[in-house]
Amino acid sequence: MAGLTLRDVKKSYGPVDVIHGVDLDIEDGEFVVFVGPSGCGKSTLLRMIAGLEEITGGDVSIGDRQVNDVDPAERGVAMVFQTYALYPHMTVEENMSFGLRMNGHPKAEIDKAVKNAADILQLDALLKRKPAALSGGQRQRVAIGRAIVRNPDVFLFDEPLSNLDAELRVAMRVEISRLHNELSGSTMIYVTHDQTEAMTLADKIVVLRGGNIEQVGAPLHLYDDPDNAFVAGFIGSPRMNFLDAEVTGKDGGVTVKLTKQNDTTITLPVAGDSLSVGDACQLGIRPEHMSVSDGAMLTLKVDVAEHLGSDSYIYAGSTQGKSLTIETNEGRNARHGTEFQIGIPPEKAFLFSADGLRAR
Amino acid sequence: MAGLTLRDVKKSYGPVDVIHGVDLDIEDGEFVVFVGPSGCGKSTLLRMIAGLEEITGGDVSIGDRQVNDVDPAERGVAMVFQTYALYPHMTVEENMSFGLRMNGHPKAEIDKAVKNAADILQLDALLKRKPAALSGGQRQRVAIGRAIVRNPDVFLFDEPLSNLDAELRVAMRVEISRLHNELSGSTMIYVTHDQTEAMTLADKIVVLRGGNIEQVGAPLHLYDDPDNAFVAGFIGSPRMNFLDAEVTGKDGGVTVKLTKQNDTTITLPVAGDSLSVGDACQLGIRPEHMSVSDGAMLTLKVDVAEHLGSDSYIYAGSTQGKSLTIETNEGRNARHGTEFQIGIPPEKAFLFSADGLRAR
Amino acid sequence: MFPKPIEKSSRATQIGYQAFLPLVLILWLLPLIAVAVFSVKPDADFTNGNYWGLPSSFEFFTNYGRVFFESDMPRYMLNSFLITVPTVIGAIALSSLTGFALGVYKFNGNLLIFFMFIAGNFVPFQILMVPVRDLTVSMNLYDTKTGLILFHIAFQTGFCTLFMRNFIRQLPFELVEAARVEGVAEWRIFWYVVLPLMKPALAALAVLIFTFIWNDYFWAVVLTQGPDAQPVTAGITSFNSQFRAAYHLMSAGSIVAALPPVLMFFLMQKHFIAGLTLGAVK
Amino acid sequence: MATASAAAPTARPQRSWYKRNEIAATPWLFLIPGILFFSVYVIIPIFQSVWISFHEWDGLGEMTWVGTANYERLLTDDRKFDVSFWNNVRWLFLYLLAIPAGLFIALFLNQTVRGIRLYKSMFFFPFVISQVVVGLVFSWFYLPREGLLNAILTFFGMEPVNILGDPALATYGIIAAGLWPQTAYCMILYLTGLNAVNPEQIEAGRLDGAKGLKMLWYVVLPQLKPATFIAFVVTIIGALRSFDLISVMTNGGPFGSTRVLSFYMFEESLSEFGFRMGYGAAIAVVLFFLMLFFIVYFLYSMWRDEKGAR
Amino acid sequence: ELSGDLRIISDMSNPAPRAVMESLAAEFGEMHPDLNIELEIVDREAWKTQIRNALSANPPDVINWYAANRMAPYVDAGLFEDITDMWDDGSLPGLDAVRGAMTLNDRQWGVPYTYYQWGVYYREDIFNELGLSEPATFEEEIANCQVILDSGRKCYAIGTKFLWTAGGWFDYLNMRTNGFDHHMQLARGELSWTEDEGVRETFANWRRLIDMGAFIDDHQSYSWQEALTFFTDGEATAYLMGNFAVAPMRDAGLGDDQIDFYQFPIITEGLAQGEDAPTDTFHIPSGAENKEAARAFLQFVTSADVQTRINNGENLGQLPVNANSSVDADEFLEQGFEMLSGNAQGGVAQFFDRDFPAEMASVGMEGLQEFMVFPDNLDDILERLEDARGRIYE
Ligand SMILES: Nc1ncnc2c1ncn2[C@@H]1O[C@H](COP(=O)(O)OP(=O)(O)OP(=O)(O)O)[C@@H](O)[C@H]1O
Ligand SMILES: Nc1ncnc2c1ncn2[C@@H]1O[C@H](COP(=O)(O)OP(=O)(O)OP(=O)(O)O)[C@@H](O)[C@H]1O
Ligand SMILES: [Mg+2]
Ligand SMILES: [Mg+2]
Repeated sequence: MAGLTLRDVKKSYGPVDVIHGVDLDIEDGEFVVFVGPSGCGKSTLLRMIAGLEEITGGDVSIGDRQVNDVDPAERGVAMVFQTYALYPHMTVEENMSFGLRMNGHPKAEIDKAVKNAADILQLDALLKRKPAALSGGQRQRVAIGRAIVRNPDVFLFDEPLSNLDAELRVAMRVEISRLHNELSGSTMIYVTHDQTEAMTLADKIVVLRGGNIEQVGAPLHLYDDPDNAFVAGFIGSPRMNFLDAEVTGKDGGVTVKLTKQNDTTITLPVAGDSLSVGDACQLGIRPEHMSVSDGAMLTLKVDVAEHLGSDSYIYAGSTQGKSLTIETNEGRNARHGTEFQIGIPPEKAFLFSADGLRAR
Repeated sequence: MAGLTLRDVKKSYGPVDVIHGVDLDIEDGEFVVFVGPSGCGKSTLLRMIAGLEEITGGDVSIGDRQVNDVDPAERGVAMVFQTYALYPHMTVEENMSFGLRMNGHPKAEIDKAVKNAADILQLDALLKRKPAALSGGQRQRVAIGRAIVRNPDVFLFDEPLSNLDAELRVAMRVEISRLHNELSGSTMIYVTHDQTEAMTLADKIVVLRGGNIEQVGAPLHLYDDPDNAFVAGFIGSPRMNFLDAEVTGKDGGVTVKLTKQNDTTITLPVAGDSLSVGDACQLGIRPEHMSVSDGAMLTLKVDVAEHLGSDSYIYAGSTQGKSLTIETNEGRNARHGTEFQIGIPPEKAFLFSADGLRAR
Repeated sequence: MFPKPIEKSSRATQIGYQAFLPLVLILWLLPLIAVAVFSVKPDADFTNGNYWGLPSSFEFFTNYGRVFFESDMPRYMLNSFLITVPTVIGAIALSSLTGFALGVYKFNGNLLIFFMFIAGNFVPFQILMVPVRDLTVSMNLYDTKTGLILFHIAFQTGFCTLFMRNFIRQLPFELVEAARVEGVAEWRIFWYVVLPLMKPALAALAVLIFTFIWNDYFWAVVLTQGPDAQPVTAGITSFNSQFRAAYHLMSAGSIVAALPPVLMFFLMQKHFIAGLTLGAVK
Repeated sequence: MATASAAAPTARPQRSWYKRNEIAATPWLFLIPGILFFSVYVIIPIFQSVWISFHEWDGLGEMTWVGTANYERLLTDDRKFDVSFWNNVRWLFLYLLAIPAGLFIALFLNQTVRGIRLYKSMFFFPFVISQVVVGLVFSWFYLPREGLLNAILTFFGMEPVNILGDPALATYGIIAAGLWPQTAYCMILYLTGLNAVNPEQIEAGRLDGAKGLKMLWYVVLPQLKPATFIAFVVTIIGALRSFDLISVMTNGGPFGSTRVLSFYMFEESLSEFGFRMGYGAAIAVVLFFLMLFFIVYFLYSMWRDEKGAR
Repeated sequence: ELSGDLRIISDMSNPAPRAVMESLAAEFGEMHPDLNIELEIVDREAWKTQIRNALSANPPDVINWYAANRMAPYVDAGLFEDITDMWDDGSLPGLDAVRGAMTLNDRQWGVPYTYYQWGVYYREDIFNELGLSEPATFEEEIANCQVILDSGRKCYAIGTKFLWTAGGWFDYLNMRTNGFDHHMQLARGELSWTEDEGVRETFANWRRLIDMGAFIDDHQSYSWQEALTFFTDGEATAYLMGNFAVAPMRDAGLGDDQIDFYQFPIITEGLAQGEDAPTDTFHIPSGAENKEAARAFLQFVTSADVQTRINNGENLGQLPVNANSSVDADEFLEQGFEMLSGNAQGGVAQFFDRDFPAEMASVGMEGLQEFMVFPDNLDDILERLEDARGRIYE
């Protein structure tokens, strides 16, 4: 078992820089999730750690060993691919034992490792089947089993659940989480662009954008205290509402008026050192934090209301501004066209300067 | 515009019965969603309505016309396929007008119909492009446009959003809903296995299982008042928890003890005519209805806690029973292994007899 | 990618590979290169035993001139075109019909008919020789291009049907269903929906059949004789007997005969390779 | 909206028979020309050949029923047939060498250096050229004195050989010539197959520590199975169609040692000294049964695949 | 006056004969302006397998073929037109001497247009250099050969790829060893290949040459034209061939002082010498469309002056079949004519593949080729020939 260190890691494909110098420390036994929009370099980073892509610059160390030029098979990592990459011509058992067989481990040891992994993942009944005869979730489990068998220091997952349907995805998510508890001590690095997965699985989330790290932190830390508008928008579902605003006063907090919402004013309890009166800025408020009773009240008209049972999502706009999303469990009566009032509680709102940085 | 009636509709492929005799009335202008697990016959039913599959038994009528043997083209239906089925070698405009052109409609009329559809769907700018040059969402819109152009009595959608990614799916869902408002009066039948779509779009949901209708009703009606355990479990996300129980008393409601939860007893305000003391039954409670303060209290230990920001999902079990899911917005401190108490409010719980029927 | 991409190996390996490639290629094509060199040599080189050396003089025009002006080669070439082109068109037309029928419709016997085409296509064609020759003779088509064309079309239809049908199978069936829902007649579906989508397959097949037919020798010998109707493959043997032991002329003749399919291959390379895989590997 | 209502079905008068049965009738209409052609020129002739093979017939006059006499002579005392048959067997086995050879070249060329596309197509070249030309080229290559092969052999201080003149070697010499284009064919099949190999599986293999030959054997080859299958089929067919090369390179000689069944049947059926159509047909039928083995195998695998499909 | 189409298929595919044929067609066309002549020249070797096809399917009006027994399959199959009437009614003056060669079943089936002697063509210059003279007996022949071999050359060029050249050697060796009559008996299937002592003797004589290494190596890989280079290069000093070989020899640059000709030497003393003098012919297929024009054409090519012209040294370089023609003043033609008219008392044979039934010839020549390469296989070969004899003559 081992931690992992990236120091100024860079990657370019020919003239194109894809990773711009990433520094990251991962503790032994941590579950780290890389998130970010498509094309931001998550997979590339993961594959550099695995040794499947060459490292253009910087150092990758696993444990205390610098592994830049070490063969993938010898880094002590195991990877679970998005498409599982099971060998279709081998049975589940052969798939799982393939790595050990290739490296000449004794048969007894291999059998034991396979049995152990099969136990953990409840694959015993499937050992003699070929991948084609398995369901998506079972294939996923075999792919994980193949990783477990090799008893690696670091597990790497590249969007392992994105090929599963919604329900199965939830189930497998829980299973992976359980697995991390069971294999306590294994370091896991997990790539996804599904932020629910990130929130629920991670000890630590790494938010990437365009080859740079935007923020690193525990999931709820990112949710509660994002560094910038990008992270704030990316973490949390439904997505945070952003409202155009302008600073109108700075005493005892920052007072802004919402320029597209009838100039409604609201005072946020933040210092806002970076802002001066008259600056354009953005106010962020999560759909679930809008309140019928509390804070600066807006008058909106329902575009579409979706009722999911306990919760409702209401998409509503004022005459001037773009549509806001409101999540509420008291919205069952909202219908297209009705007008209503909703408040922004100042203590739940975030303020971002024009360049997207959080004003605290 | 026309309603639709199915009377004892059956379908078999050779010896295999796929649809076992379905009766269904769809009002003119209604938005009906077929849901059900994979393979339950949703697509088959839809394709029988479209005329793409033969009807083995029973009658399908559109409006007042029995259409069992009518050509697909002459049923007054239009279908939007899961894969959109756009003709890749034709521009958007040609795609939309193809059906009319082939049937010899005058050019002026065609142009008008296309223009009208393009307006509704904001496709004007794309008319000269080929499908390959469109994004997923745009293709989806063209596919719908092609349906609109034919001005059908009934629109048929077969999982039209399942090829889109999560974010786009939400957006298109809202758009389809808006479209139904705009084309007020068109009957729409929509197949999905995503229950969120079903909940948010439908006027009426038809829940299918294994070729039979389990329940028909408005979305919130199904949520609030499911007829049986299958529907209760299928509608609502996360899925309802089911607890094994046994009837212990029947006065002033039904009293049950939860056999796998330390025989905790709880009295539900239902008549329960079908149940007698001693019967095994199941108690259903939705994750979002579990309460920290209210009802029959259980002691559970956290297996996995997922924190999504405002809400948390807690998967927790007692020593005896299977794991329960609890949705709460006050669970941030739950960690693997901690014990806690949670209550089942009797007025929110459902009772199902051993054969899965709801005991009211 | 397997084997390991060379750009991930050391510089020396890369250079080694780059240098090795042309060498191997030359070895691989050695016989052809030799013929090409033969074809520009003067007669004297052969009498002097200079078979494999460089040409003592460059006789391109003399040699090829003789091929074109002192033999029937031009006629044979023309025949080949007149046989190959109609065959390509005919076989493709027939097989797009059969391919469509077999690929789109479910009916009893579909698979059976399909298998009939495949099996017929793999039959050693010698077994057809006697009856087909007879048939051709009795239709008064012996030693005519038409006789050869008709047979080629029929025989190639087997292969083309296999190819077309598999290709149509790969097209999304929803396209056909969408058109049906829109009330488009079946033959219009074929013409307006399926055929345009088959363009790549048509191109690939056209190239493939062109080479097959151009290179056919057996049937040319069985069904035709003489420069009236015989294609260039048969012509080349007769050309060669005219110039027996005149290696330079035989080479030039062979090159002329081989050129059209080679050109075709280079011009339509993409389709050609696509064709091989489409048709064969499904 | 309302204006477009003409698109909705209007009157539905009595429809024609075709209209009513459009879906059932159309495939047959589409199939008629193809089936007609194919039957007349391929299917029926197969049966005719079998019929003819029970006769003695010169192609002109009356056919005389001789029962299985042709086959009896063929299988009991016809040395030419024996030679041809065993040569066919040789062809079948040795021709299969094209498969590993093609794979080898494909692996060699499966890189992305500059100009590789051109290289690939140049390597494919021999396949495009007519067998007549290939045969000619190779017979010069083998020429006993002037041939390039012997030039090379003597260069390395070895004895020259007269491959096409030696009955023990001639068949192998022709097979080698046939292997040249066939290898190119297999190569291209494998190249496209390699293109389709799932890169993630290769990467998984790398993580699992499979390298070089092990990777090839355990991970890559299994994925190339479809390509191998097709290569196998086309190679077998090619092996049985070796007529062109033989007739160009040796004309069956020396002293008939390079005859194969197809060549022999051609000789018998259309030779100078009389059309032995019946005897020729019998040879063809034997060849057909040899091939039937593979046809059935091929159809069976197709059928297995089809079962899964729609 | 002749009209319509006249389709001719000719196998005169070597350069010189080809030119002759083309000029004949052109000339005949000029004589008959309304006649449209279509001339197809096909490969001479290929024609041997194509002829039957051509005769039975879509037959042309005139074709080339060979005299004697080689006509038999087509005559028997009714594919050749009976033109006895032309021979009888005097339409073919001057051809009486060759009528026999065209006769089968007492009828005539075509006309000859040329014939030529066979014999040993040798490099006069090299003979002179080595001090050799034309041998008259086999022993002299062998002695000469030994000298030639010692000088690093081969005695005989030969290319047996198309088999028939070996037939020439057998013809001569057998006619000289056992005589013309024996040879013809063998051809008619009256003698056994395995039992007959004479046949074995012939092969024994042949084997003496083979064992010496008299023939060039790898002859089974060459056509006769390809083997000719050995002769022109001086690597082999003699070539047993028909007179048609002279034209390509001259084309290759050999002057008349470098080539000369002698009659095949005597082996068994006292036997009258038989000679091969194959006759090439024209026939009318029985299915021809324009038989009238075809007959006219046959008359035309056999006429005395046409015969004189086409057979002269610049054209075919062979002997005219018309008695009224003159033999060109060519060293070889004169010698040949003399030999055939004065020194072939044994008889004139057509050639192995014309005297033997076609199928026997085919099996036989394959065996002869094998014998030349593997003389040790003789017993096996003879058994095969005997086998074939049993089947073919019936
Ligand atoms: N082989 C390559 N050559 C050139 N550019 C590449 C290559 N592979 C990836 N890239 C580029 O590198 C960037 C990062 O790609 P990467 O696959 O890491 O993104 P990602 O974050 O995993 O996206 P996704 O969520 O879509 O998987 C992208 O812009 C991509 O276009
Ligand atoms: N052509 C067919 N032949 C035999 N069985 C079929 C055929 N088509 C469908 N079925 C069977 O009919 C049943 C219903 O299929 P259908 O496609 O309607 O399911 P579905 O509800 O649409 O599922 P999904 O959500 O996966 O699309 C399935 O069990 C399927 O296996
Ligand atoms: Mg990725
Ligand atoms: Mg479906």
